[in-house]
Amino acid sequence: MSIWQYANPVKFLALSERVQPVLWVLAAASVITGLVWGFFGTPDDYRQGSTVKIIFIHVPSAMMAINAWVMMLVTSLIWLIRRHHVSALAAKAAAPVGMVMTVIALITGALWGQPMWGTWWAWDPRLTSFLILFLFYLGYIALWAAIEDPDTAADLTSILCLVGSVFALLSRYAVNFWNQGLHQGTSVPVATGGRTVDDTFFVPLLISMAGFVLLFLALVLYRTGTEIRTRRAAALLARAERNL
Amino acid sequence: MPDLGKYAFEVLSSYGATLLLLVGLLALTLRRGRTARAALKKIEAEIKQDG
Amino acid sequence: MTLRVDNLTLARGGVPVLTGVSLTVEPGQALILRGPNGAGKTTLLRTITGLQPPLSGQITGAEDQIAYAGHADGLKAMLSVRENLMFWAQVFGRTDITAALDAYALHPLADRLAGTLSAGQKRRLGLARLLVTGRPIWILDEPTVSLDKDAVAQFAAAVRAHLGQGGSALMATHIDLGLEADVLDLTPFRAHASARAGASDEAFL
Amino acid sequence: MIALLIRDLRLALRAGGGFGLGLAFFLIVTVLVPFSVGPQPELLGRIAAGVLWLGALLACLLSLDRLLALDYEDGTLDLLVTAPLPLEAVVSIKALAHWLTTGLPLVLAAPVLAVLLNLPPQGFAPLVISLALGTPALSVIGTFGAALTVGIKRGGLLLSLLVLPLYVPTLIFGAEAARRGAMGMQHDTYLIMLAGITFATIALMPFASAAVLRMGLR
Repeated sequence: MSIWQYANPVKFLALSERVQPVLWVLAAASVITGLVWGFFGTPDDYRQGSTVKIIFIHVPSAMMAINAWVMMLVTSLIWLIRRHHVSALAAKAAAPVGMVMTVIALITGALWGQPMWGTWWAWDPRLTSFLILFLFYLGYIALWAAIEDPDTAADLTSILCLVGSVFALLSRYAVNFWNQGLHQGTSVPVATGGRTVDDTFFVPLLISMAGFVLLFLALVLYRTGTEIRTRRAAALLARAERNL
Repeated sequence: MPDLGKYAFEVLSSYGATLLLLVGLLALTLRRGRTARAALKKIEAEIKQDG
Repeated sequence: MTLRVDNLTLARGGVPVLTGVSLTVEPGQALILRGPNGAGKTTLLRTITGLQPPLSGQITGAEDQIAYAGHADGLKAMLSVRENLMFWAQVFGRTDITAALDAYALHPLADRLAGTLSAGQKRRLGLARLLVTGRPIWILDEPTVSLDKDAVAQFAAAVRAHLGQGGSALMATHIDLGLEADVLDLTPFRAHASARAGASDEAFL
Repeated sequence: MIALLIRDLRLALRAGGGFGLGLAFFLIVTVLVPFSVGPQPELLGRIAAGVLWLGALLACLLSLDRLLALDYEDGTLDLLVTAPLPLEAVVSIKALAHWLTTGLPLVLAAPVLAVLLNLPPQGFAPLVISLALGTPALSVIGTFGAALTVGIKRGGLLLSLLVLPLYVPTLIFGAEAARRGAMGMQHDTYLIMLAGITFATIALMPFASAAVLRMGLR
């Protein structure tokens, strides 16, 4: 038994069909719990007022915006090294989800920033980095759409993802130089084990974050399935044409 | 409905926009998935018929 | 240098087109590929040239020995005939282009811009390029397209001279050049639709 | 290799080669700036460094879509693959030719245009140095973008979309160095960072460009 057997599209589809119902239920349950709890069940912050409720969307979506890109980076590498089609298609499937997460993080960030900083948009390093990340998603998706041969598309987008990651990190570093920010420090410092948010906010936040992760996984599994089916249909058609 | 105070617009539109985007993504994903599923089923059936 | 191809399997657009192709081209030998449109002649020639990887199989004796002429001639419209040839000669580390101008009667055109040439003249220039590379193995994909009768004769003479000097040629063409060439029909190597050769589409079947 | 460089330069200089197009674009953008933001000298002086950097970047972008696409269309790239030249060298030479025909003229023209925009006197040296250090990176990164889009019909717009985000670090460090220089502030750190990016991209990007080009030619 090796994990790579699920690199076979057909096996992957079978497994993904079995996992998905559970995943969707869990995702829906935790997203709804997290957000409803966050919206109805948390007090106002003494400083930020009710805007603190935005945290339950902003933080998870920002986290997934970055995680989606990291996942694309890993699957791109797997495609380049081992040439498993599922891997390349999973990267393709994840990109639009990551992009929507980036947009959500940007919008909620702007809505949160307006009352806190007095402006919708500030060229703060974090906000700027997310804007750049959004551009990278846009380019990546556009490149997938522009190339006809699916293998070439997978190859080229994988390299773009690799090179893009390096430049995205570089940009992150560069904007720090360019403008010190207004943005508060991270809300969930996992590495230090400490927390900067009070428990009343932290529990629903964690649930919401888990929900966004599960939602992302469910969406990506479903979308990967769609990509596999599209490829399979094209492959079957190509074979049928050759039989004539 | 909790009292959102003077920030009602920001909080509500945050949740609203997020909901809208997520539902949009979900709808698009499901529609594309359905189409692909149907197209594949049709092709598989045709091929079975032929041989 | 003998060009040897063993058990080559090729794909085009994720679908295998040819399987089990084996051939050898000895010095002094010309081999002509035949087959209907879409049989995979271009794919085979491009693979041997090294422009795309085969699915499986071995190619030996091709490294740095091949001069390739495909459908496009690699000419710059804004450079003269002489400059075009000179450029390719220099890329291949050579400087003499007189022989190439001679072989295709290009002297009168030498200072014309390549963009002002007719299709047949461009093709002659493209074929003359083979001579300036100094490479022993010529890989030619439909070399006689848009050539008139005289030009075809020039081309045949150039190939014959090349073979006489111990060179070799592998080409796909429908025209009889009057060469003592061996012919390889690609039809028997056509990949079966159900063949499993490792092409990318197969993962989805 | 020199033959390839000479040929590219010669092609750029001949009619239809597009030499000077970037320069003209740079000039026009610079001239349009006062029309759009107003003619106040102190305002123009403040934004001059940034405007010139942005103009140079866009001018570089303008000629990228012909960098490899023309050679792809007429089959030259296929033939170059069979030549006794590593593809990494081919793309490096292409980038060098692009810099010589686009980047270098921009660097030389920048001080003249800076006069039009009323750049403070102490800003000239940092502007030229930062452009001289930064534009090679723009050419090398641009070559990567051109290699990515080489087989795509009408890939020009896509090329811009792919390349512009990659230009961000170069633009930030380059423009920041020029801006700080114009304000008489310390800017060495930025120049060093800019040089670091340029040298790293020159060293590493040709491998990515060549890999991408091989995939695109298949």
